Amino acid sequence: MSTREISFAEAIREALAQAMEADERVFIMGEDIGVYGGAFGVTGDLVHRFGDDRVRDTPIAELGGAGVAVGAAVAGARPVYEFQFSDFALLASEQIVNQAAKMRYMLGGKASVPVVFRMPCGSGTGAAAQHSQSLEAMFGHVPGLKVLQPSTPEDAKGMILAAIDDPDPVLVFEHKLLYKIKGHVPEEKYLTPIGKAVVRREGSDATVVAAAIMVHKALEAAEILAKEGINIEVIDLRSIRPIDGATIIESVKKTTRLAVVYEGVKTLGIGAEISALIAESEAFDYLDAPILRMGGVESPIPYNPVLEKAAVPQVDGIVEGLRNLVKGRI
Amino acid sequence: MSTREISFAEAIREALAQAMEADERVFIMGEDIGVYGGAFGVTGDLVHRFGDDRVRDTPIAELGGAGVAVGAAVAGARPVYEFQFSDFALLASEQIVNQAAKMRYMLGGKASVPVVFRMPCGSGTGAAAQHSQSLEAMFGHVPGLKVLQPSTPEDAKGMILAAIDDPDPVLVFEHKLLYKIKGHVPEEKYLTPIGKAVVRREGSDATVVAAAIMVHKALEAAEILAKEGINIEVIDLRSIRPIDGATIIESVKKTTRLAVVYEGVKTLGIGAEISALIAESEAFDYLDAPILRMGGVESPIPYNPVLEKAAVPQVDGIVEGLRNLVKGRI
Amino acid sequence: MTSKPKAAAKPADNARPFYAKHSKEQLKQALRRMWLIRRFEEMAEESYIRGLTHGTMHLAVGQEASAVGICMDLTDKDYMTSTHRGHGHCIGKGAEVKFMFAEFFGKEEGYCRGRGGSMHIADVATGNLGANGIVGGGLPLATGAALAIKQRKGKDVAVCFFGDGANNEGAFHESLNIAAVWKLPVVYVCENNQYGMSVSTARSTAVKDVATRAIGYNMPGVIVDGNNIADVNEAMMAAVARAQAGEGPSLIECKTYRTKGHSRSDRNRYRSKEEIEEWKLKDPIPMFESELKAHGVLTDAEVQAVREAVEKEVQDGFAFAQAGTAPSPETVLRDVYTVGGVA
Amino acid sequence: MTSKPKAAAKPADNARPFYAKHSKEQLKQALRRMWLIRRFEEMAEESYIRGLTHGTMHLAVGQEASAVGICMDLTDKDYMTSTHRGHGHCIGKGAEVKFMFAEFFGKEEGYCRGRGGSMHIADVATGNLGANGIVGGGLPLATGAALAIKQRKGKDVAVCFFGDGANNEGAFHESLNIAAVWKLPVVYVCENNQYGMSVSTARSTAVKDVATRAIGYNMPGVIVDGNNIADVNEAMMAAVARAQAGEGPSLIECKTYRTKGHSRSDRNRYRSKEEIEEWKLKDPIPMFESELKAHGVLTDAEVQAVREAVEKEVQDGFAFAQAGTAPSPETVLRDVYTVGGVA
Ligand SMILES: Cc1ncc(C[n+]2csc(CCOP(=O)(O)OP(=O)(O)O)c2C)c(N)n1
Ligand SMILES: Cc1ncc(C[n+]2csc(CCOP(=O)(O)OP(=O)(O)O)c2C)c(N)n1
Ligand SMILES: [Mg+2]
Ligand SMILES: [Mg+2]
Repeated sequence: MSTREISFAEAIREALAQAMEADERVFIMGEDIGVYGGAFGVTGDLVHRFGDDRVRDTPIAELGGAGVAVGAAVAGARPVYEFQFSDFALLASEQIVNQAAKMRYMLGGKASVPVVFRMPCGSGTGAAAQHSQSLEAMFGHVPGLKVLQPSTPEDAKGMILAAIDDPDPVLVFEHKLLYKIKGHVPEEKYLTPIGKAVVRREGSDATVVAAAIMVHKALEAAEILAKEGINIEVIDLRSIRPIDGATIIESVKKTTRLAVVYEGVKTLGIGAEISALIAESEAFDYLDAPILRMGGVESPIPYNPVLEKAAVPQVDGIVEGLRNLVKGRI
Repeated sequence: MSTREISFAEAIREALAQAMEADERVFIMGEDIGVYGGAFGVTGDLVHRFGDDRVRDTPIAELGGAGVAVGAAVAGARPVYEFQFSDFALLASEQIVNQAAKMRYMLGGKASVPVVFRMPCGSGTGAAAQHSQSLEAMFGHVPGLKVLQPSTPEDAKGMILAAIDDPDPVLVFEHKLLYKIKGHVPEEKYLTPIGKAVVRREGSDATVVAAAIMVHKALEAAEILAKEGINIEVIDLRSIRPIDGATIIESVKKTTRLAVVYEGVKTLGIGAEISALIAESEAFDYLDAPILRMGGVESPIPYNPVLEKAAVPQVDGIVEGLRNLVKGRI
Repeated sequence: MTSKPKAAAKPADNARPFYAKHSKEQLKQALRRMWLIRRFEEMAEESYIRGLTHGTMHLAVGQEASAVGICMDLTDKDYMTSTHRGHGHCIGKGAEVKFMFAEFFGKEEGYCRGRGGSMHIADVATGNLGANGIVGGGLPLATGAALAIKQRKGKDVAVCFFGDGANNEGAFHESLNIAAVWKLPVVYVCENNQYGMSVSTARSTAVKDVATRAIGYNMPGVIVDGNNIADVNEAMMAAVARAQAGEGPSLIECKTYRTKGHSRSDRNRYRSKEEIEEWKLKDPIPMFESELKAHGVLTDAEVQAVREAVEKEVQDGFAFAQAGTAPSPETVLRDVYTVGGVA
Repeated sequence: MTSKPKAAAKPADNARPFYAKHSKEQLKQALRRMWLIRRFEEMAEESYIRGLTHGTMHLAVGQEASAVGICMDLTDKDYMTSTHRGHGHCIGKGAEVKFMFAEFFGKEEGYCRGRGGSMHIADVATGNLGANGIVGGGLPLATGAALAIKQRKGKDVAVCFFGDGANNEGAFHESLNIAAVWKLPVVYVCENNQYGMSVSTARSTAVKDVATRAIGYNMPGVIVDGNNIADVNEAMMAAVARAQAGEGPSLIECKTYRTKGHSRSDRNRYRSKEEIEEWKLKDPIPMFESELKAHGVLTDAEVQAVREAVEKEVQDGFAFAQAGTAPSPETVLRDVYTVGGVA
């Protein structure tokens, strides 16, 4: 497939456009996704290309908006609902968790809910506590949902297309700071498999599992450590639910050390699950050190930029954590 | 203190009454807590004792109801809001997570939010997927909240009183099947410390951390295993946030084996956090076996009673899991 | 604060649309469904008391006219969302009682293969997207089904049942506003039975009539006698016509009453015996029967035949369900996700 | 679809309550606050452009009359909840700009010690429970503050600002209904600036006037010219009197306009330059100044003095904030929980 460099946001827009071109049932809805082009510019000019029936500006009403998407999905449409910030999904968690996630099961398999929720998330923009959360672990706890976190433009496109193609409700957490990063993206339609982690960097001394923006920070940290002769294997988690235990177990058996780096709050976050997965698996016997979790601190995200940085893992801290992990200092 | 045997529900009612007697600012609100006496009979006759200003029947509007409680708390009252089922708290998670949990922090410490949310939870009543969830892990992930789970009438009373006394938002998850269990409860007011686990049974072969109703199942399992010569230490977690790592670490260092038993969905549930806590702690080096998590299965709660039982840990399964853990078969 | 039941059925009037527009067969079918709801619920309650079903159960005895009056002209392609008190809606929309009983008994033959029970009973094949355990939960769903219809330029409609209690949920407001702004083909039907569990509308709702709130969404809001099937149905015909003409949603408020408790645990502390007895006099089924006879639509014998057929259907359904297959615990993880495409 | 701005100020009328009930000092204070808001926001925008603050910022330029007209008679014991566009409310309620600037600069001296920023600015000491990042988030909170007042049998009131966009949130519906049923002392103030971000009320809201929705909550709903401080304030005096008399909540809709973009990233694609220019002619501050002069309340020189005092306050505040203390990263966990009792 031929590729070109486009941004993460452009990759998502391309996925939405290709899905709408290919399937009449697909439409997108959300607040200010029309002429405004989306709060982060993701939908851009789509309203001009597809009209305002298929690119629907929604009243500010997340419970209703998301629930309407769920209802439309059950009734045969293929809606993609954009939360302007994933923090607002807390207003709609009833429809996501009680309805969308459970409907197929409660109905004995006689309905499916092919809805996609786009969830811009994460800190780093100075938007403070109510606009910066990383809620993937909360929703990842819910059977019936699928929860994805792309880290590259290529995966962003492929995951949006896979999510739209999927018969079940899928939440795609898009870290806001990634929207502008560029990368090679195939022109055609393609699906990134749901539930598969991928090794982004091979290494032998320790495994780091990271998600979304933390993949980039972990790779940076790995480069720094490489100069010290420490070889880090970096796994991009990509999917929180289902989670790809096999790839992580395989890696840990090789490296014998594990760290998890994630932006969400540490306690009960994705690091807890990955740690527990390993601690109950065959890889447990291979572990040469405690499992290191580096997650967000136990506070809301503060406004002040220095504090904001201090609230989530940064490259320096990751380097130090991994160095200690490998050198047996934790 | 003199005690008598009363039920878990009566213990909560007594706590609410004593708090209202002691402090004019305390009042309770929720759906059908007045003449109806609460869906589970917890509030009982309180409306007749305290009047309908202090025992407020609320319209069916959980976002508004819970948010009104939060606003009242910031403005100097001491509200206790009863969700009829904690599943409905998903309608109010915006007010709980975005507002109550973060307000003090966002305001630089210049306000406090002394609100209590009562959260009847759990399966076993045939009420199916939308009335049987165990959402403590979801809310336990949120800094700014405190999240408790009593397992005995004594703790139920003490935790409700402690929650009302606490200056911050506290969620008390009350397992519905516990409402009718009886136990010795002191007559006076007392506070069960928030954030302290307790050893319910001493043992040397393995540690089981359990919460709420699972404490009883774990104790039952321990009795069965005792007859086989296996000695299980049972810890009642009591508090999800803050979590009492020290008590668990201490125990694991002694027993060298750990299992966690909980009703919530296994993945990203409280077992994940406890496992990770141990796997990153000094206790890691003491572990003689992988850490065993026994949580709810990865599905919504089904209606059929046989399926419903199959969806959450039962005594038989716990016995088997612990036996294998101790005998080195996992 | 409750509106008083009227004493007697309306005088015969063959010219009114309900009688003019429906065939004898259709009217008989409507009566049959009302009886089917009643007898189904009575049997369900009995089996509950006998310990054959678990969980809880919300009976709509006394509310059969709204369920049937709303649904009787709909097709299987019209969508419906229902409530926790949904047996009537389900039968009204065309479900078979044997599969409903089977669901109550938690059997594989049940509409939800025993996974849903009373509170989630659904029959997607007849357009019933399901009862809902969440008060107000169906409001956005029905609105969304109407959006799906509109997106594919269909002529079907969606109907959304909800209670007076549900009208205070934010989901009500958000859904009606969205439907009005987008002119969606949806009919919102409030079954105002005067109470949300134990709380009367006077204590929960700032306005006397839920229909008043339609003003806030710039849509028609009509009040009908919910125990009179003709009144209910005529309001529905107008709302469906409006929806199909692309003019958007409507709100119909059916004033009615549940003569049974809210659910099994209800001790009726919040209302008087007199109130209940007064409403029992206004039972929609005998009222409809006398109208049918007064209009010369059905004879005494025909009415009797309907009742007997219903009785047989209910007994057979009950037996069918009892003989059904219990799910195996190994299947607990089935249908959490879709395997091999949308069903 | 937007209501057209009116050309000129109302003719002098000393008898109208706004002028009859307020002293010269009070009226001067009101003007001062309006200028303070305007100049504070202009400086804030500038400092944002100069890279001194980060995050985002929502300016209320053009909306100063509603903020001040609503708050000018309130005391520090009356509660207020505000919105993402909250600088005006904050100043209207009595905050000092130096602590607001300090907050923008993320300093320890800031109202929120640098933790909140523009979107969470609060001043609990003056009853301001905070701006809110969640559209509609303040609606239940203000309602709850009113409940706290009622529980302690106080005579204070709570006021809740929200936007036209917020009026479609479920929180609006649930809050207004609860307040009406419980007769809570709260005043809901909708600043209808015609847009929720890029979406006009015509495209988001089923009714032309938000005030229409008051009918659904059985409370008074009045529409005022939001750019005319006297109109705003008189409606507020009536609403406060009603609240204090125990008669319950009111809804006031202030028709107004924001002449700046929604936030920094706004390219104004959804409205015309002409519309913006037209509304600039109806700037509430010069309009109020001419009224004050026409009524003989203030002389030209006095008006000029107000402006100069404001200018100094703003410049001093800015300098104070720049010289403030940056929080240390070690304090990131401070104030997640209360240590040693409620502040
Ligand atoms: C969101 C939510 N809140 C509360 C409940 C508990 N509950 C179930 S039915 C009911 C009363 C509903 O009243 P109404 O809408 O009038 O319907 P009715 O029961 O009268 O048919 C309540 C409070 C629930 N199931 N869901
Ligand atoms: C729940 C929620 N949804 C969406 C947003 C994003 N957002 C912030 S302000 C705004 C527009 C609000 O419009 P309105 O209530 O009219 O206030 P205005 O900005 O016009 O003052 C939107 C959509 C948000 N902050 N919170
Ligand atoms: Mg009702
Ligand atoms: Mg606006």
